[in-house]
Amino acid sequence: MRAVSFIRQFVEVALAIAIAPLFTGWIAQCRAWLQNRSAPPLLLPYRMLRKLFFKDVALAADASALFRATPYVLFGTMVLAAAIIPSLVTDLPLARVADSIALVGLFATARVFLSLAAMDIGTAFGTLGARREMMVGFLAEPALLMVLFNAFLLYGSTSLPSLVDGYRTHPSVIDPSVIFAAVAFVMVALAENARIPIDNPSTHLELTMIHEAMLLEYSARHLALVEWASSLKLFNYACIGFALFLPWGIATQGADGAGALLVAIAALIGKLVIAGAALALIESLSAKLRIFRAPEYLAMAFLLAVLGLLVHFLLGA
Amino acid sequence: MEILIILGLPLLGAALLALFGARRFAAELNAGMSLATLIAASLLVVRVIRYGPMLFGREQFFVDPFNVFLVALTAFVGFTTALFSRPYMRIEEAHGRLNPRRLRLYHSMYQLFMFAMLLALLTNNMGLLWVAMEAATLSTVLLVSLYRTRASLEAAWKYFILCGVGIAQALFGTILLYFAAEKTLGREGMTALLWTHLNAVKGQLEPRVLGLAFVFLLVGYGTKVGLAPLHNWLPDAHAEGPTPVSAVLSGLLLNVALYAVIRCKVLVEGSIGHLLPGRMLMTFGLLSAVLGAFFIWRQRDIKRLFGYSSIEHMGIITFAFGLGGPVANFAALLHMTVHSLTKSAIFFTAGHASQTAGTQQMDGIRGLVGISPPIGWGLMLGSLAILGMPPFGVFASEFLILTTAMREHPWTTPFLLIALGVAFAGIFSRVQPMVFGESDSPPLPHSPALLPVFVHLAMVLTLGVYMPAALAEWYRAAARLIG
Amino acid sequence: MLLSANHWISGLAETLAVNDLHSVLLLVAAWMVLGFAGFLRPHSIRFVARFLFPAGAVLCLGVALLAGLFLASGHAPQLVVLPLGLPDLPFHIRLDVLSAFFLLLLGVAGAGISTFAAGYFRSGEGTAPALLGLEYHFFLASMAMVILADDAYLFMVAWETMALSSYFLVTSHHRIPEIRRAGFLYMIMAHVGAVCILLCFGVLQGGSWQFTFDAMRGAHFTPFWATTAFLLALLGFGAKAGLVPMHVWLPEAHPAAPSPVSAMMSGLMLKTAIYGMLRISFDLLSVRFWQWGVLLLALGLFSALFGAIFAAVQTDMKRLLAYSSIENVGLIFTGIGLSILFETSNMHLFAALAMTAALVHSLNHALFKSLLFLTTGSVLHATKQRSLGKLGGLIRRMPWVASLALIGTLSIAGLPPLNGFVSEWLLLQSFLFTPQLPHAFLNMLIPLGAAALALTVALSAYVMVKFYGVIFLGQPREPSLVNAHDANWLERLGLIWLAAGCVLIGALPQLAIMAAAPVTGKLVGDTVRSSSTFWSIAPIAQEQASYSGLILLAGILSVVAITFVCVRVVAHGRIRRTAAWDCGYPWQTSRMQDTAEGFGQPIRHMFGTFFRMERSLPSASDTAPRYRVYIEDRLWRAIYLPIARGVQKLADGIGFLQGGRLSIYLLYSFLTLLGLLVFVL
Amino acid sequence: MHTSQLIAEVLRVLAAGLLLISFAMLSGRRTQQLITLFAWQGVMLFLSTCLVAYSSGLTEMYYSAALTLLLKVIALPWILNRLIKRLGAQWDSEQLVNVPTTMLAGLVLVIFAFGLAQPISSMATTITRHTLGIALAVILLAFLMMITRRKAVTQVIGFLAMENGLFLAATSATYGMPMVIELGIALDLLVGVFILGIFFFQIREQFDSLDLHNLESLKED
Repeated sequence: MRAVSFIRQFVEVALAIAIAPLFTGWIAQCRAWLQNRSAPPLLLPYRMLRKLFFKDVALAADASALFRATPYVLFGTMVLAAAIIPSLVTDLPLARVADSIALVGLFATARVFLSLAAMDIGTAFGTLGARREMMVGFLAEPALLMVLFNAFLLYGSTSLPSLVDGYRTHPSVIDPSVIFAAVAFVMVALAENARIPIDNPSTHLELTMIHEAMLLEYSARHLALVEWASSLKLFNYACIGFALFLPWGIATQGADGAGALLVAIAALIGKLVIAGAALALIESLSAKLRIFRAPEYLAMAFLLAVLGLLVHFLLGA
Repeated sequence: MEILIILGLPLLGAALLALFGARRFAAELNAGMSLATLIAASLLVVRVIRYGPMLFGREQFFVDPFNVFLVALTAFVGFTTALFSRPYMRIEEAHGRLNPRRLRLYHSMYQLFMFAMLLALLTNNMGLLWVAMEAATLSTVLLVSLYRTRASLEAAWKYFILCGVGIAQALFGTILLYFAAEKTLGREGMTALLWTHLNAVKGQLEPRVLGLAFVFLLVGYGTKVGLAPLHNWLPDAHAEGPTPVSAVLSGLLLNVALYAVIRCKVLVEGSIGHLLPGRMLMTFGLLSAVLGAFFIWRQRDIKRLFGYSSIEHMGIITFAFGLGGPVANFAALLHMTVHSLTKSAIFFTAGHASQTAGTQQMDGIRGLVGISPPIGWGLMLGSLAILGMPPFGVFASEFLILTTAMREHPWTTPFLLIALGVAFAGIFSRVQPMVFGESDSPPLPHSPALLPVFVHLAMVLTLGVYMPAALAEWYRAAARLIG
Repeated sequence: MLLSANHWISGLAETLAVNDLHSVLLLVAAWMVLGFAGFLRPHSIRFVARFLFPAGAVLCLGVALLAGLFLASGHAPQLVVLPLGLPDLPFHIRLDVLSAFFLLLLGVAGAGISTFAAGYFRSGEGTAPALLGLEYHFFLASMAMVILADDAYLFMVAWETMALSSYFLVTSHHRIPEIRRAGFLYMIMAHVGAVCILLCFGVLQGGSWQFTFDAMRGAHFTPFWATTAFLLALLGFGAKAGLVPMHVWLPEAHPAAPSPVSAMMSGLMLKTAIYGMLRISFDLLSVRFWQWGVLLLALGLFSALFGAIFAAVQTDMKRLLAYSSIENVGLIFTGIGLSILFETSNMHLFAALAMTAALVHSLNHALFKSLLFLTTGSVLHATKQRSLGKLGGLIRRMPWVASLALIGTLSIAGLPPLNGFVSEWLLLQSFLFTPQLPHAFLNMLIPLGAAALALTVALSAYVMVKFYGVIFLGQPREPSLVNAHDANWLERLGLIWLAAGCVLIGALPQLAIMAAAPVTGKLVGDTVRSSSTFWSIAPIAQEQASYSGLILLAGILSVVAITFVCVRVVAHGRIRRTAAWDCGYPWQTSRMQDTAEGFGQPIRHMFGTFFRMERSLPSASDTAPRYRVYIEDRLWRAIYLPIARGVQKLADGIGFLQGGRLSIYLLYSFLTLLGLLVFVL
Repeated sequence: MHTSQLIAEVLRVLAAGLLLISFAMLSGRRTQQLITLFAWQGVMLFLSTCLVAYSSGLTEMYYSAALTLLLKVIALPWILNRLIKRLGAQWDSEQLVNVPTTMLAGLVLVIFAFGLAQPISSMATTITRHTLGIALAVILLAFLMMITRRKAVTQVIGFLAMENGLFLAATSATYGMPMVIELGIALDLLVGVFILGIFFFQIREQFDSLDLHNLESLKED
């Protein structure tokens, strides 16, 4: 492990933290265009964060320490996740710390903390949101695991960098199972990031919302951290998707030098732009499901992932 | 010499108590005579340990490893039961269920019963064995009907008729045995009925006759063992007789009857081979165990409950003897010992429990630990012991029996599993609410002296985790003897 | 660095452990002495609880230390023969790596539990203190003897003594009918299971009187008999471990017991069943077949899913934990099943991986399940409430218990960087390698297994959020909760000990893996490579999968710290306390919070087929509308009631055999006689 | 030789008579009558025992013959008669379960008994060997009688008839058991009858009848 790889690690994390809100903003803009509304400025999320950071926190009277600690924990886990996912380079020192299963675990930790925090105040909506969030979670998490299992079957590893390396070194065959996995992954990503059709990030109609319902009691810097964390989460999911399905441009083992890094950054931004547009498109085209339909949707994703595995055994090597 | 003492003491006791049985000191006298018998028995035991098996009185009596420990056991349980019956019968008398005349009858018959059983155990003569068994029946009949209630009379009547008929079959079997034996042994000096001689020549005895004889002997003595479906007298007699009588019936009489069966089995096996008698015993044993277990499930009367449990255990022991072989026989002998100790202890506590509750109906007995901890824990521990919970000795024998059965006749294990499981559920579901839970009656000021109970349980516990070398040696020798 | 530490430990072991077995036996004997010592002052709770129990805890530590040293030192198995038991079968006692591992588990968790119990037991509750102490310490001692026994008889004696002592502990509040019922059910299942184990030994015995495990190891069996033995063992130990469908007693008995006892039963006693399963299927039986593995796998996964689903719909906090025990036992059995699968197809490394997962999970479960049961004990004492519907907001009244319970919750939910995640990670890893099995059919099936496992793990997180959130967070659902008090210092000490264990194994899982390594080496002939660096584990190969709890923990903490500092530096720390906003909804009461039933709703909705449900919905005209839902286990009606009914029927049916008519009785004898005569004719 | 053959003939006739009497008891209705028949059985036994004693020249057989005469012909019938007179039970007849079927069953039993005894008696050395089958038949018939009767007294008579069968077996098959045993058996029998006597009165005073259907309260219900 050389110093340079630590530097790259740092660059990657810093980049992630920096451009995650931008990605969110970009998606919002695309949605606005697609729904031909006048788009909000691209940098709106940053302004939002800045404003929130300098407000006073209005904290519910009997909020416990858990409630106050949670935003930091969320942010921390997401940053760590960003450090593990090979968005730019595969030669990441921290990637050995946690493979993809641990990554799923990290997301779960974040989810559990958020839900607990939402239950802490004991308001009707908070607990409602927490329950729904956990429900979505315990169906989405195994689906994600199955997607990763699928990737493992292809490249024989659970650590994302080795996956990318494996993909790059292998002659890039499209295994039929990958298609199933990809669809499943997209569905999971939508669900996990509180997007339509499971949840609507921009609604505040209490009875339908999940994610927002949990944040109702948060304000100011806490809210800022939570929002930032959720945009980081979205960014992370996008990067996982890239690593699994379109790992082109990522600087692999041995490909050192600033050149590769620049290429990687460029590729990443390009992919993000496309992905954001695609996400906005999906959201605009699909309608939000009733909350009772959510399990069916997620079960579908889960089944697709498992089906991918079976397909791999039936057709693949 | 010891033989005369051992047999003489109870006889003397019977005579004395027939005279003084109604006096205040009768109970003490009863206990005293039993103690003397116990001491004599232990002397005999010591002597046997020192000099090995021996014959007495023109070969009419003999002591070998098989019967010596049964003699000791009988004398011991006889003594503890006498101890227990002293306060118990006093209370019965105070409750007005007995009068001095009945007590006299009770005491003298008790001693006579002890005499009959010791005779049955010690005699070498199959005919005398039969006479002793009959005498044991006759002496207990009047004990069962001691309360002179309708129920007790009915129980005694059934007991008398069934066992009388059974014992008649046994006599026919004995005659057939003699018939077969006299050809080889001749008629002089009654050697043709002496077990030792028969055992010596069993190879030459006529197989057909012995097979026939065994059937009659098995049905005859089996009735007294309480093997299903010949068992019907047993629960009634246990439930309706006074508790000490139930204790000695379960603890001793069944053992002695089984002892007679096994003595005959040894001879018959020698002549017609292992298969037939073994299979018969196994079948009877399994049937009794399973039937007993299912009958346990439906009991409401506490003494009836444990009467059926005696049937179940006798079934298990018979099954083990049927299996044969050193391990199974060892286990069966051990089980005989621990069963009679445990079961008598249980009957002691059950007697006190029903005395304090004023009923033998189990629904009427509640929260004994609250009323009197010794009774409660005595009943709980006793039941756990009889249910084969380690470290009590019953578990040791069941362990050996089950493992041997699994090894030699796996097809029998499902039946044993069912029997044990059902019996466990049946007894435990009854005992738990009797011992635990709320009770409406207040705690007893002073609990009855339950020394015999805890002595018995302590012995059973000891046998479960540690067996004295001498005892083990007897068991082994007896097991070899039985083959 | 790790290796050097290892050397150092083993050197210490060499010097210290002259003969561990003797010292262990001494400690076990000391437990029994403690048990009897209570009768010196039978009614003084201060003497028994405050003095004897801590002493017992110290002994636990001693046992754990000796076992750990034995594992580290790599001694050969040590044998002792006591002059007790049956004449030709004295008590054989043996300490080998497998026993040592489970002794370690017993000691570590037992120490915490005993410390807690010292503070927990109050006077005037249930049975007399002395009796309680006797039963408690005999429970400990018998579990140790089960683990140490080296012949069938001693094993069975210890096994049943364990059942007996725990039964008396469960029924220590025997005046409550439900508790008596639970105790009865427990006793029945325990006894039937024990008989099955007994029969299994009957199959295994090497010949007449050959009941020592050595003789059994020597014996050879046809596949049929080996399978019979295995199935009997599965029945027996499964019944004790609460494997579905032999689980019915568990959710009744565990909640009924006083909390430290629940902790011991869930945390430790279930593990003795795991131990027995391993001992018989891997040590005593010389042959194994892959079908066994499939069976265990199927049963384990089903139990895990079943337990998680039922835990999710419980409304009693201790029942919830009991069902989660079923889930975890299921996971452990899954690991064993996989291990058998791999081992029978000669993939020893993967077999070792799966078994390591099972062993580590046993250890973890012992830690966090005891921790959680103990916290419920504190809650119970503080609030007198077991029903989730009457709790809430305790994090403000009992901060100690709440924060320690949080650790337990996160661990059992399988979240990094705590210990629950480690074992589940290992289990998933071992699932990943199943495709290399030589059975094409299994290759198709096992991904489904992996899916079920993933679902279970995720579901357990749901369950634990419900558990923690409803008990400790939100508003108190009963006015009486406001004067709930925190645990006393002994209780805290015990909880802290266990929580520390959770964190430690979470951060340095290689400690647990090192402890398990000799066991796997002995049982499946290979050990998981713990990686070159001391801070991370890579069971198979670095590039395939690696995990480092320590760095993860450090990373999260440091990032959180940095963020905190930055936020404070850039912005400010001003806080205004106000009423909760809740979308400006004015009149909120604690009844408006989501309830335990509410949390169960999605599960009931999705997995309805598992339950028998009875719902009473309020009608529009109800003056006091109330929503009741009653959940029942289908298996109870499907399996157990029919058996009970069948026995009842038979018992009723045979009544006519004894109709009271003497003539009929005579007829029986007559027919028996004739029958036998025909038989010999 | 000649005499021995004659004796054998007579013995066989006596045994046949015994069997005949058992059938008569099986069908007998009144208690009084049953007791008389029982006494006749005793007579048959006495005669056959004497003959056996004479033919085998065993003196102790004479003793047992005397014992039979005393016990079975004189004492027991007398006791029983006194009993039933005291209990006023001598006239109460009882409905048998359908005499013909009982008879048929008895017939089957007899055949069965002969079939059973055939191989054994063929190997006996005594001149009385063929009576073994008859003895067994008598026993089984007595058993059947006990099953079919409903009165306590009649059951007891059946019990005693069974004893007769046993005795016949003892004498015929094996020239009698050793004397000690004989005495013991006789003693037990006597005591048994006395106890029965006591019982009758107790039952009588409790149930004021000797019907056995009073004694059916102890059962599993």
